[in-house]
Amino acid sequence: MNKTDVMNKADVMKKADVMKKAIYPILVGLLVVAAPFLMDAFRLNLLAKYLCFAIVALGIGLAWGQGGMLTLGQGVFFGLGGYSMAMYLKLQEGGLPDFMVWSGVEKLPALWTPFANPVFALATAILGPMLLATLLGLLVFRQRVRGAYFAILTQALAAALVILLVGQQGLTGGTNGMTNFYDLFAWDLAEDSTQRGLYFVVAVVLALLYLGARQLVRSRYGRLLVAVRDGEDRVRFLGYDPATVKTVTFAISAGMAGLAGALFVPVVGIISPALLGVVPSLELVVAVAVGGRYALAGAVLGAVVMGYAKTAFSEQFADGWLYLQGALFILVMTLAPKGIMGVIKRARTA
Amino acid sequence: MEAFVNQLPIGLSIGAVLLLIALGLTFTFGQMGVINMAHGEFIMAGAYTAFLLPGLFVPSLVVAFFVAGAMGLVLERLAIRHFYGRPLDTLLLTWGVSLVLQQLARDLFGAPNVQVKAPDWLAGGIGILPYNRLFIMGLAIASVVGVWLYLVRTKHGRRMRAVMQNRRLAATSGIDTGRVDMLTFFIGSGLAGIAGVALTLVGPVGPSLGTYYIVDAFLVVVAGGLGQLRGAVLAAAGLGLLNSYAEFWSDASLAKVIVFAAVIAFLQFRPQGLFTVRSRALS
Amino acid sequence: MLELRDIQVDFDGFKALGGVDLTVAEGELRFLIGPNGAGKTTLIDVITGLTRPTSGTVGFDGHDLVGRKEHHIVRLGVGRTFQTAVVFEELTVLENLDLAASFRKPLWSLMRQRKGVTEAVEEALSRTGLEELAERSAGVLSHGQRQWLEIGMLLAQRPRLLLLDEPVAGMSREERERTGELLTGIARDHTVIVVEHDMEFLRRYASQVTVLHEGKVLTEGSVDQVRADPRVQEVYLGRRASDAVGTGS
Amino acid sequence: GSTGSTGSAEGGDIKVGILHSLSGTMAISEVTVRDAELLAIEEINAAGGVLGKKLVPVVEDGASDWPTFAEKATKLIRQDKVATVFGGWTSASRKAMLPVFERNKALLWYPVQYEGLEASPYIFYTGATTNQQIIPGLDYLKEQGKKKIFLVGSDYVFPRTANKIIKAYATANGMEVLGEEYTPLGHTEYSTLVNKVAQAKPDAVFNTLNGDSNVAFFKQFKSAGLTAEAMPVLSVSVAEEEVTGIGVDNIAGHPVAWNYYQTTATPANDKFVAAFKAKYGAQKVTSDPMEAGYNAVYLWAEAVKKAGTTEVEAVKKAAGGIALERPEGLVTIDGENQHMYKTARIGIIQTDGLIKEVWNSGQPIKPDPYLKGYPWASGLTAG
Amino acid sequence: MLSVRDLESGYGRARVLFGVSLTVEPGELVCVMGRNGVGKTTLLDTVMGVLPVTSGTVTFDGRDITRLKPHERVRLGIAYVPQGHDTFPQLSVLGNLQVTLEASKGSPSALDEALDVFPALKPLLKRQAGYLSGGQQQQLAIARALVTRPRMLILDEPTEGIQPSIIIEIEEAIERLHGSGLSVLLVEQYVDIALRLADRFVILDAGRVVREGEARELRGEEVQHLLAV
Ligand SMILES: Nc1ncnc2c1ncn2[C@@H]1O[C@H](COP(=O)(O)OP(=O)(O)OP(=O)(O)O)[C@@H](O)[C@H]1O
Ligand SMILES: Nc1ncnc2c1ncn2[C@@H]1O[C@H](COP(=O)(O)OP(=O)(O)OP(=O)(O)O)[C@@H](O)[C@H]1O
Ligand SMILES: NC(N)=O
Ligand SMILES: [Mg+2]
Ligand SMILES: [Mg+2]
Repeated sequence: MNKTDVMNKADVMKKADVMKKAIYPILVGLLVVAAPFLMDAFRLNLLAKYLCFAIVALGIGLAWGQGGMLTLGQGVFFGLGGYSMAMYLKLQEGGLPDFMVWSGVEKLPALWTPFANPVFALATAILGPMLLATLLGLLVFRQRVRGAYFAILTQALAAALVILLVGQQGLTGGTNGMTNFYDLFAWDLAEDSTQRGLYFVVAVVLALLYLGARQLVRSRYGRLLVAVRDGEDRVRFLGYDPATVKTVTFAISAGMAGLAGALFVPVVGIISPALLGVVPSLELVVAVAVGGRYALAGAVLGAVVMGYAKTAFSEQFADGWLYLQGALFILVMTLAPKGIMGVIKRARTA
Repeated sequence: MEAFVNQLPIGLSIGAVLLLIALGLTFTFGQMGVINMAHGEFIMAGAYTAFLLPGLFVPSLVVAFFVAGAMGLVLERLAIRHFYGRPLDTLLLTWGVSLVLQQLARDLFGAPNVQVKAPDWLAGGIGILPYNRLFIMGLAIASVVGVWLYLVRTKHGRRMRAVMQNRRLAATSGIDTGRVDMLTFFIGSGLAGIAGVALTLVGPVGPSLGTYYIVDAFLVVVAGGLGQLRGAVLAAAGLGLLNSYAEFWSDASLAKVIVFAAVIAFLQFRPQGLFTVRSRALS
Repeated sequence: MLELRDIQVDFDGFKALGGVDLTVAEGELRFLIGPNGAGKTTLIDVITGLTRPTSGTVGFDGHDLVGRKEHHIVRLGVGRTFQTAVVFEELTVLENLDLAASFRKPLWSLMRQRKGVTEAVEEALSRTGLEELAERSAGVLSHGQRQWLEIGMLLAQRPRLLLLDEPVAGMSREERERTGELLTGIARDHTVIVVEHDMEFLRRYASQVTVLHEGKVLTEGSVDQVRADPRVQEVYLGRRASDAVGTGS
Repeated sequence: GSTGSTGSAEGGDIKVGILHSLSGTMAISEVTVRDAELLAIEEINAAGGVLGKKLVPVVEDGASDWPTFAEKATKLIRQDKVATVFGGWTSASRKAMLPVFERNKALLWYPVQYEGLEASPYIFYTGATTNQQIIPGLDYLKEQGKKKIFLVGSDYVFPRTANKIIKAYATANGMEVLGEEYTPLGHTEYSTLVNKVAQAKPDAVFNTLNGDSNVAFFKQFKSAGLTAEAMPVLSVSVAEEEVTGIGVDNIAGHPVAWNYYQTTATPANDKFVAAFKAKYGAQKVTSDPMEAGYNAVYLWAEAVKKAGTTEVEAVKKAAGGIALERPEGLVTIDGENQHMYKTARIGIIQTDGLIKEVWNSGQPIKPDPYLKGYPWASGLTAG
Repeated sequence: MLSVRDLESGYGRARVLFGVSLTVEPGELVCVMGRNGVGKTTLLDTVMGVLPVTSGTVTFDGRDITRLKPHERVRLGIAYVPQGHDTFPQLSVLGNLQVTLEASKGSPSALDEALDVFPALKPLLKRQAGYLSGGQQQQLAIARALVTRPRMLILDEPTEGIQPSIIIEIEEAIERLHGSGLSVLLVEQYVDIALRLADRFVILDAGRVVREGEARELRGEEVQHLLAV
């Protein structure tokens, strides 16, 4: 068998694969479109929330699953996006935001003024996290900080940001964060129809990002990323700078988290430090691990499954749901190290 | 000025607490590559041990070592041993375990804090430093020396390091890696138990106890160079002092942020922490 | 082409290299031998930026390589293999080679999907005889197969200077021969430095040999000159110097 | 959520929501409030229920996470269609739930003392507002001749707002604030802060720390050789329950400000304490937030009886002016701001872990969440 | 001494060995040969218990050891030198030797004997093993196996990366040990060394034994041809 044969055979196999694999995207697509007709506004809203988390998870899947950067501080980027959006929403109401009133702030801080512009707010929500990630990435990846060091550093970053946000009550709403939003553009956020629309927006954004990320993973760059994950030092001797590769990926995943945060705020109606600290950041990584970190679909699936499981368990067993959540997670991690997608893949090839 | 001078022993005593909570963590990471997020809950188990043995403070240090050690042993056998070579995964796994243990404590001992009475001989102090702080410092030093002797002076210590450095080779060199793993995790967790008893002198004893210390403990471990005993000692002292002075000049929140920032800045110069093991091989 | 001047390397007081001078001309195939621990690998590490020398310069094409980052040095056209082959186990053999071949492309263009196989990769595949394994992941390769893959990756990069650290160690006789032929072919239009302990291999393929000993150049010359040198016999070849130790036949 | 009784048939039942943190850091405080609320529901059911129907609690876990409070509140309102919700502890959780209740026109009963500056038409506040706790506490210190005070608090909205009020009060009353320090929630290392306090040598410390931090603070305060005689620490978030965890040795002799203590001598309280201990164990203590939660259920039930329906607007309207003898004494709902008239009480922590009242306001104080009746407080709120 | 029957093993679902059988009689030196990737390392790893068997048995001294853990096999008197300069990188050279010695409960004099075989290691005893050169590490690896005073020695390409003069030493050492009654299972690419040392040889191809016989047969054209394919 010579080389061209190898290639041709691979091509043929791929085509057959594509046909078979197309079934799943179509099924998922149908489900997404049908969801508003299958569930009430409250449940649909929860689903939209899970999908927001799925966007963050997608970024984690990219950075961690593909690139080996275990980021435990993704909440930081999510939070930056969320706060940008929240500031815009708060300024929509006109007058001084409610929390400034009870915090004794008399004049709108200069930092806030540009956020009255929705374009600025949205751009900041995405570019702000990317910029921060680039800065951090350049700092740490150049110094070859990696593995557990990187993980714990990002965790510390999340903890530090929470403390900063909490401490600047007049500027950020402190522990409370920001809540009580009314309108997004001209739509009343309390209306079910607005929420349905938001759901579709989130779903479409997720789908687009997923396709983009998949393209990236399949490209040479994706292979390079895996190579960096498995042998960063060796990659240097192939003539690549791993720090750049990692930084770019980290920035992309941060941008995703930022966008997710911006979508989350109108959907859920609150942003607070509790959403971006160590625990929520870890929860999302855990979700990715459960879904299967090596497949992007696993990241998305994990976020939805874990989000749903948390809601369902806590509603059924207000007292003991943590046991179930913990047990589910520990079992998956122990029995299926590659997560749900790993199990699916094994079942498919067997 | 007096207040300023006082901050020095205070910083060292903060460092002693940091060292005590980070020691077991450093140990398990250094010897096994396991990042144990449930370490905080083993500390909590130590604290509850002291609660269950009222009036027996010193014996409870010993009992707590075995209680927390036994919990670690169970965790290792049931789950961790499936994860060797995947240290970052153990971080997530043990985090799940920590949540479950917290809730378990809530159900066993109730949600509110419980009372652990400090022994009378620890009341009072010298100058600004209370006896209980001095006791913690002494305990931290004793634990470090004990661990150091164990690692450097005993066969078991060397065996442990061999398993960590090359698991496969250790097995084919005749070392029972499974037993070494159990023992290592037992000791690392046991150290958390000791820390837990000591912490009852200065802090709350409740289900959330572990969560208050875990991030700080990690910072010490990172700044010290994962798994490096010397590093952990210096890092704990350094962070303790930095914390005490930063808080003195600003406030507790800012001090925390300053400590985080300092660690990040520090890693710019020493990307692998204070003390590191270099190796010729490509990772 | 390559000019090392007074290279010194100190590891916490241990002198691994104590002032090495080495000149390799364009298009030369130079063999580097010497006892275990003589500093051969360290020398390659210095040239490729993995180890920073305590003093000395590494002239390559008018650039001083000392202090440059590893990937910059690769971009100048210096490629190497490792004594223990390091490949990307999760990637297929083909992907390993493709990645090695693509390093000059800008990062953005890498984000497009790979279509087909480039000429450089194809050539590397056929020269290393790895066609059959092209779609297998590199993790399943045996010791010797990994070494081939590493050589293939080096070829795919089309460097001007190739540094090979014991490329035939652990290879079967047949494969040693294939490697030898390959090297001779490459050396026609590249500069190559090979570290080897296999004297039979040397006898067949080497012309110029440099002997390192305790971090210094002991002697330089043709294979026969070097083999006849009593100092080389003493520290390196051993008593049965003239019997073919480790000959592959 | 888990419903309290099985086979709750349609028609005969009224569902009510209970929403507290049963997991996470706040569980320490909130679990017992839930217990008190469940006790009230049980008692009301035993007495025949409300409008002839049994109350069925639907319990959800807020998990110490503010957005979760909002989510679970929505779930209780929209899916379980509960008649009202009793829940929350931290101000942050209340702020998160507020829009949910306002948009859905549903009712929340919030049982914890807080920082004021709020009066949502869909919330009833059964704990103290600032003029029923903070200001009486300050009056007490002033009366004791403590002119130099040091402020210590957790870093969030209640302590920060409370301290602003305290500073304004101090300025108006010739007191001096020597220092103001905040620590993150869950902070446990107080040696530096205690050093600062010791060096400042205040007459008293005003403590708005919340949760576990109190344990660390008092233990370390005591080990530093500071005593309740020389430097009393007046706390507004330390009740009977926290005393156990702090350790009686570490806190005995320090004053606290609340509206209720387990020792408060009223017939209703004897009944409450006995019932609570009977249900949950003799070693259990009762505290102000528990009592406020317990009251909330009775007050709502009374309003429903008066309105003859559980319909929210009708209940709101009926609630104004309702006055009940509660364990803390007479509690009257202020129909305007939906806060309660409450009696302020200063107590000293005793060596048995209970709190002895040393001062009270004599009669229930009219709630004034915006401190409109205090001229010195006029500059406190912008806008 | 050692007997392998119908051994099948591999990695996950990928089978590498297909029914390999071989025996090493007491005091015998058997050399396993074959091209790269035929399964030599896989065979040794399976014999040592590093890889699980799919089917077949391994017996040592008449005892079935198929299911024993690697360290249990070592304690029965088998020593293994894996392929590719394996060390405990952060232990000193001495530490490497000691830890192995202690694990097999051997006597300290064995340490000196091992060092006599590799005098080049003596000045390096205090150095971290991870910093040694490739050849130095390989010498250490063999020395480590020797300190356990095994009854059976399993070596996977022990001469790889070693300078000619020391290859001679290693060869002589193996010869000496073999002469004193040690059983040896050796994988070796240098045919001439194999020729000098082996009593018997086994040639593997694609996971199967394609030829075995006495050492002198190895000189035959036909066998040379088999190795070359
Ligand atoms: N990072 C390091 N720290 C300390 N010593 C080192 C380090 N790297 C190399 N050495 C020492 O430097 C010397 C030269 O090593 P090097 O690997 O260059 O030898 P080599 O000539 O390649 O030997 P071999 O033929 O065995 O591969 C050795 O004695 C080795 O122990
Ligand atoms: N970890 C692995 N996973 C899957 N397949 C593997 C793995 N390691 C080796 N193989 C495959 O098993 C076969 C035998 O490998 P093995 O290492 O036993 O060969 P070998 O005879 O020792 O070769 P060499 O002379 O190159 O060391 C090879 O074809 C290789 O591709
Ligand atoms: N309302 C409070 N105590 O947060
Ligand atoms: Mg070398
Ligand atoms: Mg092999």
